[in-house]
Amino acid sequence: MDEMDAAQLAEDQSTDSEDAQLQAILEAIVYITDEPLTVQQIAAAIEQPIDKIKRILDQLVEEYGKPEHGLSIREIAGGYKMATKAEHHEAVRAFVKKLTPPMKLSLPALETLAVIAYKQPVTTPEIMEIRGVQGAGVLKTLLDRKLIAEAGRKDVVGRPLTYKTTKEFLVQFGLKDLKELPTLKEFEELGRLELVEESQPEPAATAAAESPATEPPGTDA
Amino acid sequence: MDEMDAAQLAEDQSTDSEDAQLQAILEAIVYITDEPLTVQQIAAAIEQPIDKIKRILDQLVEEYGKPEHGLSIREIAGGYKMATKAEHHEAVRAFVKKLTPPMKLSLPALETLAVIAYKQPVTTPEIMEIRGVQGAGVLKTLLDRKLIAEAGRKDVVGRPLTYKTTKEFLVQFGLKDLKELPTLKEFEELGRLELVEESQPEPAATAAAESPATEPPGTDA
Amino acid sequence: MSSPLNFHLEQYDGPLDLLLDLIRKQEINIYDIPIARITQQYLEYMQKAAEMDIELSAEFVYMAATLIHIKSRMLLPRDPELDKLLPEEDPRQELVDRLLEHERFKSAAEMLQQKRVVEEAVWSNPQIAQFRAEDDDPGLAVTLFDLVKTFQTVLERAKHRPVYEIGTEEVSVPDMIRYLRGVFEQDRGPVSARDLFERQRSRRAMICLFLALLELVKLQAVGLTQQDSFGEIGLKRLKGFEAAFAGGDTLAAIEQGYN
Repeated sequence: MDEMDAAQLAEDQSTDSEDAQLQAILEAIVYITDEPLTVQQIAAAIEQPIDKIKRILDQLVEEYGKPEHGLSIREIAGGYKMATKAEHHEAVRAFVKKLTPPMKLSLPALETLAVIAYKQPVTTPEIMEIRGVQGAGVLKTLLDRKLIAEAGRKDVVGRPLTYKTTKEFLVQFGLKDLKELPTLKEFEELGRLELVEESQPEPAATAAAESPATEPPGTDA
Repeated sequence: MDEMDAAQLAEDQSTDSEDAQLQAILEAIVYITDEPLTVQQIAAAIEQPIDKIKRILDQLVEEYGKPEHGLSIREIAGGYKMATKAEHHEAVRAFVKKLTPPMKLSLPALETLAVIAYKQPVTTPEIMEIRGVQGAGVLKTLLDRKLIAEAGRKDVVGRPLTYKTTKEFLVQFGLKDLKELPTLKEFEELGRLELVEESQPEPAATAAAESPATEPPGTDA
Repeated sequence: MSSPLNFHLEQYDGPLDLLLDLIRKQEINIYDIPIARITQQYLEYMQKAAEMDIELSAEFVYMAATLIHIKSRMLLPRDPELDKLLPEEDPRQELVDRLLEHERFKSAAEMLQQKRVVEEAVWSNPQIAQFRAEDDDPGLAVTLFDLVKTFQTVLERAKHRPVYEIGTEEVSVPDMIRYLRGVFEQDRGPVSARDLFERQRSRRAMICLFLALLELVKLQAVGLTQQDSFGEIGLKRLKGFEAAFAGGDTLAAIEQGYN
């Protein structure tokens, strides 16, 4: 009995220390990489079973989620990425040296991006139809920033180009995948609720169109 | 007695959560800076007493010293700095090596590839003529990556070799066939629409792609 | 005046934006739009914009026509018997659907903006550079769009390339020798002499190129070829090419000669 326990204990300990070792390596890997890496990529590169990697990465995500951590490991664009937590932005900003200028997008650009995100692959005329304005506008800006990409031609008259969102889009907007976006129906319900509940004459949707885009906190440093 | 304990406990808890908050901020700060930061620098920036900062930083150093962490916070040159632990360097390096890099091309290589894609089959002198630069060194890079291939000789003086894009080229750019390549007209259309839509200039995201390549004399190979 | 937009004239991204704003500001039930009132307000906006010299795009005019059309259809009496057989769709229905669709995407855009605000407060500090081999070329991550854009840039550059401009750049004969050396290291030739000269950006560069060519011909590093009289002159690498550049002496000597 005692012997069995001891053996079990020894095995547990060796598994534990192996896990700790693997966790340390995964932490280091997530720390150094610039692009979110998928579990598959990591598992293949360090030759470990996918489910084991997934389990330990999830442990890391949970651990860093605790309030005593100022860093977080997040699932973004189908992979894992380390970054500072948004709630500490004021303290952190003072120390950010290589400040990449924040990506400023106008409301028309965001609208176009939203249409592409929800309707992809989508053609220029389809985008114009929804937005109600001529000019696919801002497509070039979105392409330049690699938020969207060409997605082949559509098999209709004129064979127009279609567009889709990219991995960079997911990264820039902190999305795990496209499924994480609320459905369009949810927006509709939101609109209806506002119509019923809101007593002020300005629902949120129109308010945003009037006021210049709110200054995001990351611009003045 | 009970009351005192409760008061003590409440105080402890509030200190604990304050400490956790401060620890999180310090973790984020140490992570984000590349130069080792001194306790004085940090204390001044976030307006906290030096000895408190020092105590919590030491806790962080100890915490990250545990074997389950692949990162460490170390005191270097009178300051604190986060880095990967030396014992995992081999594993991390091996990992980075195995990462399949996304298709990346230098600007000269991209220019040459663009000319070949749109003008194929095309000779070296023709490519140089269009690009306005000497040097066909990047052809080798493109050939090595199997993005282009030789396409027979042209029936002019010297019978120069011509080049064309390959199947791998189509795969890399997600094209079904060459007819899917956006035409220059479509591209210009985008630019034109852009002018109508977006009146305020936005900072370019991919500066590298826009800056002109170096002109002769000198080769870009 | 009945328009809620009297006091300040706002800029709208399109007619749908303007309509939505009119409807939402007045808490109008979007499923039962008082089309006459809205049409009047819409036209007032257009009028005001014209007075203030604000240019409205063609879609605003088209939408005005649509509104007027809907309004007139609603005024026309319908045959009650026909309605029983073939109930007509509310003339406003299509517009309402478009407005709702547009509004959904406006909300989606707002949601995206909120997500950006959060991401802008988050920083990452990847250290991968320390683990990459030094000879790895970081290069550009390339998309199809980059390819078109690059080609466009190359063509633009070719268009604007000044051929006979007198540059202020200080090109020297040794510079041109180095330039030619680069050319013939890539390509044994023949290279068109005319092409080489046309590529130069200044008179000075052309003269230096000419002198550099003479030097190389003298050293038997490069030879001149001509297929027929008055034909194109070609430049070709000769056997003496390697020898001419073997030591640094040749260049140094020429450099001295021209100083």
